Amino acid sequence: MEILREGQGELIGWHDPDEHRRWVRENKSRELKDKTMTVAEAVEKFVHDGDFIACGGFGHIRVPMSLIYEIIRQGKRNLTMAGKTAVHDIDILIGAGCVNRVEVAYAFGHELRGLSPAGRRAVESGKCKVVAEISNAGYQWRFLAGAMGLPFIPSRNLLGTDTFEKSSAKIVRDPWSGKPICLLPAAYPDVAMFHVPRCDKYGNAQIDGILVEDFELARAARRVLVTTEEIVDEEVIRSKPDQTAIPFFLVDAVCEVPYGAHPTQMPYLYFFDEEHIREWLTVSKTEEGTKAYFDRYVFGVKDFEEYLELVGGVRKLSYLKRVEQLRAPMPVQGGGEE
Amino acid sequence: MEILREGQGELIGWHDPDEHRRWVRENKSRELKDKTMTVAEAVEKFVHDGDFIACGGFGHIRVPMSLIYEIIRQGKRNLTMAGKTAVHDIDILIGAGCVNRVEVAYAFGHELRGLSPAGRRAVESGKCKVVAEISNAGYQWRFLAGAMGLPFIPSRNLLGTDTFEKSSAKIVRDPWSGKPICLLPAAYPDVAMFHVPRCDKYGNAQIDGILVEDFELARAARRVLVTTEEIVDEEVIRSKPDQTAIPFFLVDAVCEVPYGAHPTQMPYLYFFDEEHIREWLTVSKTEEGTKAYFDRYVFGVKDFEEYLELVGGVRKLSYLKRVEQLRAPMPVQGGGEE
Amino acid sequence: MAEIASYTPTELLACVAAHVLEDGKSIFVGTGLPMIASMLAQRTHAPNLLIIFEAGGIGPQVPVLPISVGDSRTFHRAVGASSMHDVMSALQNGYVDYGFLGAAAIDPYGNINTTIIGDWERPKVRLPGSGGANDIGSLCWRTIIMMRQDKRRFANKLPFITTPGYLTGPGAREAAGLPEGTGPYRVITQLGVYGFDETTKRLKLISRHPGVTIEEIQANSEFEIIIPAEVPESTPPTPEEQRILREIDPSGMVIKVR
Amino acid sequence: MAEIASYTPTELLACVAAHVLEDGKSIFVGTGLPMIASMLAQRTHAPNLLIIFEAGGIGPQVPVLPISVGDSRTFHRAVGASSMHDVMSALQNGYVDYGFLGAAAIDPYGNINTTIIGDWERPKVRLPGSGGANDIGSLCWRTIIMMRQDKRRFANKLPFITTPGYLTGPGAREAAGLPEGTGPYRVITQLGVYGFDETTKRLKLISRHPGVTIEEIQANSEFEIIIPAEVPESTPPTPEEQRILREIDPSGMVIKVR
Repeated sequence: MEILREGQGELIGWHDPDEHRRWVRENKSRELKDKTMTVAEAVEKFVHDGDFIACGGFGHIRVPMSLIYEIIRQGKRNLTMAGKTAVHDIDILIGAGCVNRVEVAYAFGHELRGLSPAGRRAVESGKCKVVAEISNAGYQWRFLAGAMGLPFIPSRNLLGTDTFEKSSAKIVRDPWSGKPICLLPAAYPDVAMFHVPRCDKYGNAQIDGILVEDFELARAARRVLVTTEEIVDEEVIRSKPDQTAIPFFLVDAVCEVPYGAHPTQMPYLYFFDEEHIREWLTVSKTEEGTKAYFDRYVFGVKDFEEYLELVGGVRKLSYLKRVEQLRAPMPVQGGGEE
Repeated sequence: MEILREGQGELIGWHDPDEHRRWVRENKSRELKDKTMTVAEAVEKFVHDGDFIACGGFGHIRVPMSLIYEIIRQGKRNLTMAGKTAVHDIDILIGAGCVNRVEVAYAFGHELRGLSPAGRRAVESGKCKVVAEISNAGYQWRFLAGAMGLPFIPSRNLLGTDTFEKSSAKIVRDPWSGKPICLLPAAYPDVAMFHVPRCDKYGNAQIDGILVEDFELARAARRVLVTTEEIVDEEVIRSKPDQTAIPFFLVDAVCEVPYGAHPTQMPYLYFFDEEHIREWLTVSKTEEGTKAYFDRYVFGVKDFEEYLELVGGVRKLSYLKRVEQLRAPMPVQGGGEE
Repeated sequence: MAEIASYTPTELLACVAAHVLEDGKSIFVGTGLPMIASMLAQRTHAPNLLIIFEAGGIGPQVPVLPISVGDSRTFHRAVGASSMHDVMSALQNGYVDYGFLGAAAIDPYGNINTTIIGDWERPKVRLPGSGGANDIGSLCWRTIIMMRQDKRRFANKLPFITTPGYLTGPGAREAAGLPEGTGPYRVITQLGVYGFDETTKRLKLISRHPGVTIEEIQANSEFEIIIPAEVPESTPPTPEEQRILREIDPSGMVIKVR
Repeated sequence: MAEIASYTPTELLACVAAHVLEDGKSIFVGTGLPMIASMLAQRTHAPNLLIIFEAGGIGPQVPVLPISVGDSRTFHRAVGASSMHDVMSALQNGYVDYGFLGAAAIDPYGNINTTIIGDWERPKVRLPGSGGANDIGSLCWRTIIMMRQDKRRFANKLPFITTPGYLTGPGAREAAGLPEGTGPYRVITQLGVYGFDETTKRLKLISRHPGVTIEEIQANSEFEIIIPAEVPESTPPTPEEQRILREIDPSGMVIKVR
């Protein structure tokens, strides 16, 4: 199997599988123990300057925003982030100066809502560096390889494009068909963060609806932080074990954070807060506006509950619940297309 | 990436992914149409002499027995079967002379219940040929590669053993770590058969509890036959879409067969019929006994309902339900270990 | 020409795109116009169009226009709510007939750039990158591209090929290892509908929108577009289609209210 | 020696195997004795032993002894009911500390045969093959093998290596590409408990069961077993352990009733 071509992007988050196995053996507890802690404790304990981080969910869906705000609050620096259709999270982490390196499948855009002023400004000014390109499926499969404890996984995308040239993938000849095939290197993030509807105190987390790439990401990451709408009794999990997306032995911290995905969407529970997202997209057009945003919503509040009050409290959250459950009309927002 | 070693087992069920894609494009309908039919029709239409077949479930769990009996009834011949912890199904299909080639991860044994007289006799006499060896994870990952439309997938098992030597895998040097790694060729079975608790008439099939390798197998196979405890309204599926393990566009036939896994276990619904399994393991010690078994339970009945009456009818089925639901003690059976 | 005033350019695009889709096929869609075109097709000539979203939604009954391809609307009353791995694997395995893409710029072979303007190391404008576009453009059978056309966007050479079209021409996709028989099928702009020439794999005009001239079409492209002798006009929206579009997007999020 | 009559050989095996397991570790188990030993460990010194089944059951509260590793009892009140792909991936990724295996025959390096007796093409006896054994023996950190010992089963050379032990000796697993730091840890038979010599990776006696002599142990092996100067006796079952065993296997399916 000869190597036909090698992408020139930086290889992010790869480990020799033997080295990763050793890390898992020494650092991941198989014990059913209470892992509940505050968001502040979780970030302090498990997120370090220079880490390679990734969030569960997709775009503006099921994003663990309380952890994102806490990373900003604690002033973490030089983070590399997976741009795996990372949208709101990556935009504000770049805007806050926490993330300065990104491997991009999709970033710097807010889908229908338009491009990200903060993220783009940072990349175009050189403050944030794109270290490699990839696609959504490509990133997903990099995590799958990590979840499987493999050095790489084959795929039939990227071939023939500059996305491949700036990726960390390689092209080889498939020994069976004789055709060129792409090999994607595994990605093992240092920290993966998720927001879920329910989780027990041990970290058995369940997700309703689409999993996006959370199943694979949680299994590939070294540290897994879970925020949950509610901490449920172990009994709830054990009565429906096939709904568990992330079992406890993968999880390092469990934090109860109702509405923890705000302003992003929590399927079945609450809708995007379009008003708040629009506010961010508007104020982040300038450095001053960006700074003022963080002063108000991150540094100006002591925790996520105070933030929720600030963005509209019970009235706003009840409204978002009604919209999500199709009991109130969807708000209008900006045009454009992906 | 140099090839270090090649297994000498026969390559079963592999297709060039481009050839398989073409087959999918031309033969798999994306239309939401009624696919209900009888088991007899499903087998007649979709199982052909010489096919490479595989069953969902595991060992004696969730095995689509009504389809297995029908394959025997219709006298299909020269089938190759995936021995993916295939136990009761493969044993009786070999005993009936339908299957004469097997790629073995686990076969010819009934776990705790002991070895398979019929299967072993056929292999030891040369009537049935083992064409390749593999392991459970290995087979599972061959299906995963098929489900992903890939020619192969890497793995770190098989290495260094005769199981590899008699497999169809290859060993190459991983271009990242420089270490030897196994490449498992994809497996695309001609027919995969499943028994599920609920499915709509279009083929949207849901499974409760462990999926074993059904998710990957259904996506790798060319033809998918589903028998179901009940055909439910589309509404039932759409109200819980994250429980769908096999979406309709993968499925070619839907057959309503209550108790369709008998004498194997249907999780949450009914237990193994140990009495019937023991009968088979006893009578299949001789060719005559084997023949008499099929005369009685397959050729002697007109359909699966008549078979159910013959094995004990309502009383037996109610008992198996009570055992499964832990309302009656488990029957004792033979010793030994896996 | 009195007809022109009776529909907006976006309505026209949505309808033209819907007309391309066949019944009983599967499609990977993004948000915005592609989503609207697919929903329109479902409610008119293609009730059995299977819509799949890259984040895992399969065959939903979409109640209102989703804002994101991962939005809970994309798996509302779906037949499956799965994962990106599952649907991307289905795509790679040949189960997806059509894929809709947007583009910042395109070249004569249908290659697409959505990554940068300027230099990759220090871009003048940083765009979002591939997202699922490279996957869709690589792996679905037929790619449909919807974009704005002008001389800068229909470019001889792209600064970055994010998503493969026919690459350098006939046979190039297969030589690169991309699945056989795939590639861009249609490009739909505010001026017309394009396909690709069988022999050269270069962009070729199929229809021009009502009121658009061949000269306008060529003037809004840096490269030469193949123009057949006979070029029909695109079929304009019917009042019924316009009514359905208002139903699909009542707030005018994409189909701007006139 | 009056003690000998107070427990059966199977009870002894179950207890000896349970003693090997540590609390707070994870284990891949099969049916039969391995399952019983793991449940016994959970109910005695290792309440936090995480049991995983190869068909997808994770951390169940097993109500009665499962008959199969895919049996619904293996995911009864489990924390996860997943898939073979999921748990085999966890195994490959280093999450599984122990794995229990049976064996028809073993060689001095702990390699295992469960495939054939005789010739592969036309075997004298066809055994079930690897099942999950090759995966467990390749990928878990420490393999524990439970088997019957006699001169034919403790063989110099196997007709077929189904599952890797230390292959040809020190460094051979790593050279073959198997995960570093893995391999057989204990072999438990009706006569004693064995480990592997650090330097040679050959079978070495750790303890002999009560009443068993060194001579018996060596006489029941074709190859030479490394015998240290001091060999303690295995700890016999306590009445409490015997009581729990009867609770776990009330019908005597595996722990035959005396």
